[in-house]
Amino acid sequence: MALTREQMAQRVARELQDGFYVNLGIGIPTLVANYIPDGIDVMLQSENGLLGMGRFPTEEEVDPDMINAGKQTVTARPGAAIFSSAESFAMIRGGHVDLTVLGAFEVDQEGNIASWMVPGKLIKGMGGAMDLVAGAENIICTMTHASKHGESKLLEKCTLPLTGAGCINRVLTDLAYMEIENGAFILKERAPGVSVEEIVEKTAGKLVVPEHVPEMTFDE
Amino acid sequence: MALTREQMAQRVARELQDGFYVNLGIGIPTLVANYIPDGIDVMLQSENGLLGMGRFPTEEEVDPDMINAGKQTVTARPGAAIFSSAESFAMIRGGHVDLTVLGAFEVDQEGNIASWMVPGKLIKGMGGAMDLVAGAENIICTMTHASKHGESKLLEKCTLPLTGAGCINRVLTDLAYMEIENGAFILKERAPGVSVEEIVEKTAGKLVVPEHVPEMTFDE
Amino acid sequence: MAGFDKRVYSYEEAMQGIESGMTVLAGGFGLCGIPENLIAEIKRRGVKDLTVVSNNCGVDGFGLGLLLEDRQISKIYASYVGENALFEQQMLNNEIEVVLTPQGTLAERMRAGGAGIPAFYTATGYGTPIGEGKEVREFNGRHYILEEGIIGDFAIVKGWKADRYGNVVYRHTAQNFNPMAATAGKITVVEVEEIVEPGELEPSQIHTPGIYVDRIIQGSFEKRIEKRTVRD
Amino acid sequence: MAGFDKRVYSYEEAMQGIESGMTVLAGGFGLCGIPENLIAEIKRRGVKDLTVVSNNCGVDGFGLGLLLEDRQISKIYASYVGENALFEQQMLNNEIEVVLTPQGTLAERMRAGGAGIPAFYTATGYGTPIGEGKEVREFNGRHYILEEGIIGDFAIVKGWKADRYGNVVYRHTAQNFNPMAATAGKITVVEVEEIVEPGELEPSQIHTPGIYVDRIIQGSFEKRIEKRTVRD
Repeated sequence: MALTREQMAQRVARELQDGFYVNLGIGIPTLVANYIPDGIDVMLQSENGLLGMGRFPTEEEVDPDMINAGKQTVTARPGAAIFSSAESFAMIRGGHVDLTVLGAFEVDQEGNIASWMVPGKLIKGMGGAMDLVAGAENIICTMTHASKHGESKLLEKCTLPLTGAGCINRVLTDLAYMEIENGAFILKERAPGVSVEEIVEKTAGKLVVPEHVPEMTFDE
Repeated sequence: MALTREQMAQRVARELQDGFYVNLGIGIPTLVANYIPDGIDVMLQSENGLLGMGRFPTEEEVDPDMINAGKQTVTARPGAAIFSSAESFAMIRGGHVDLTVLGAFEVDQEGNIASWMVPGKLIKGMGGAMDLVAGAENIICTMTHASKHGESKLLEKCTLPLTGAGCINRVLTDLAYMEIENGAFILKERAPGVSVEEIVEKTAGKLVVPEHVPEMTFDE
Repeated sequence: MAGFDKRVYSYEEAMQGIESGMTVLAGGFGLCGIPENLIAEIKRRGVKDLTVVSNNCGVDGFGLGLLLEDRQISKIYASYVGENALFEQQMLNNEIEVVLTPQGTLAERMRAGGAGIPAFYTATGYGTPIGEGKEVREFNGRHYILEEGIIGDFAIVKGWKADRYGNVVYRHTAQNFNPMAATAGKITVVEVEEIVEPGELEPSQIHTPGIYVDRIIQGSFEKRIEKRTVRD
Repeated sequence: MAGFDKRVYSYEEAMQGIESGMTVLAGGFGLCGIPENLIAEIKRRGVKDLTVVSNNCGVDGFGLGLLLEDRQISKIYASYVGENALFEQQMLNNEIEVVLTPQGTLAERMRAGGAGIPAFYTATGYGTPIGEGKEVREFNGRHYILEEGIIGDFAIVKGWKADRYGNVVYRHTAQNFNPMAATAGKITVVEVEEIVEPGELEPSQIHTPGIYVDRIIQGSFEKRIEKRTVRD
């Protein structure tokens, strides 16, 4: 069965390492914060200028001057740092963030990502996504494997305008966890009960299937 | 008679305006701080990262963490700001300093300045001088009109390696106050008792002499 | 105005000199840390054909959204817009020109403008529509595009505390784009919640040194919250 | 090292991994705010052929001057050098290569290196020997030269207070080049006067966020004064 959003977040969370500075995009990436493994401490970077994002505030703690990049009210954990947008993107652009997790419309076998613009639809902007994909060496893309109409989002070549070129090396979909290497998706894990055949069928780009593709396991 | 160093500082100080942010170089420029006219407040910028340099400290106030760009111990006046070298030169390069006063070996009629390097002599470096002359729109150069050997320092073309190109528009020497315009020095004032003839003789670059060249006056 | 006393006592005085056709840099991220009263004053003045540089464009009826009501903005540089219906409508009607700029590039372009850096290279946007028409250059085997510094005729900034010299500190994440905007205005106007005496702000803790600031005004602020999110 | 605890407890551990031939960025202006114990540890280790990036090169027997005694520095990027006899002698003998760099350009090159900006344009040095061989470009009728970002294998930094996460604040003008150096080291080591608990430093008042810092060590400092100047 395809992974739920929560399971996707859980799977991504396994990529976290103790001491990682992490930027989580909006949507499924945000949920990753709920599944940080025990014994591991990560520091969340919010690109509006907060390193060490804490929990959502209580009603009493709500402060309009304390928000995250999703414009939600948040808190800062002890030991947080707050700074300007220029400093925030100096961190991001300079490659100081250890892991970035963000959603996408399409990813292709060259590591290109399209996530911000669908021609003909209203374009609202890329926010910090282009900076994030250009700055991080370590990015995980999360998305459904195929569109509602069954069209693959893992392509030979992105059809939508790019967010970044050649910058993605890991993709987690609701069906599979893949790495991108030498112009191909390498199938690393499959969702519980999802067959390799289904993944092959729903992957339009070049997919390398190793002999053994382990099934992901989830506690709950 | 040629101006003393103190008189030169006094004359430069008359160019100060209330509310000016000013960077004073080492030597005669430093002395300008002693002659700030009554009723005028200026804020001194020191390029190591201090805006609002105060007086020298008392013995008790001396603090190794509080120095100026000349590496002297100083104090900060109330309302001072302290920042990094990058921020300091952002101010300077960005043209936010109202007036820069600095010394020079040579200035020429095109506004070029040479102040940091004499080939064959030991070269210690330009420090912040190149940034200062490139950043300020308003620079006063102070120096003696001629060398000890009587060679003019106001030239048609600088002979020494430049600190900045086409950036000087005002020069105060021990003999005269001049502006640089359209490829010539314009003689604006002469030191008390110094003849126009002497200035003409000691100026190698093109010098425009107006009909009337007022003599500077000093109280003391 | 004597010496370094940059206080003004009315918003009219604060925005004196703003004219139609000018470029205005605005601090703020979403509705957080926006110079809300300075924006309202621009609306009151009715100046038109403004170019605005701001990460976002407010919401219907608040923040920069106010300036849409009378079509005062003809062009905007922003990273994310369209949180309000009026904006979308004007964008679809080509009544407003939108120059989408990646958030980090926007911040750095303002910083560069203020710091006398006319242009810099960044990997952000290379290979995307944002890079089209821009110079591409390789450094150490990686591709970068050239982006230029931005300065504005006015910068409008929201601070927390300031002294009369214009030294400013920001509160929490209301800092965001404000410090960069402050450096890059030919005239920089900062509205704050409190004006303190010179010396009350620790010199090494000042976010925006007074040299960048032309006018300071104390105001009161609605501080609208865009997405109030609380935990159980 | 668990989580974000970046404390180390010996200078040997602090400079672990430094090798001959590496590039070291150092904070400090003159003798103010220099990482004096980290420099002493580099001397103790005897690594050679270092490229050093620092505004100055210390004095005889103190600061980076220590590294001259055993000829550990083969190249230095600085804006002003030669405050010590040994340096002059090595410079005249061509035992040390000096790349003189305008002070503001040096600061900005480190900031750019840390911020992922490979190069930027500046008017500083145009038309001078510093501009020779560098690309010249005109923006709005003015000439600028291209300067590249700098990064180092190590950055050695002197802070005032830090928490164990590596958030650092600097004291007075001992800030100078330290924050930029901190951003631009592949390994950034900060020595401070005091380590405080996370949360004791006000988040919006931190000069160097911990993300840039790999190791923190608490030390004691001589803080030599170069030009003690007092008023009567």
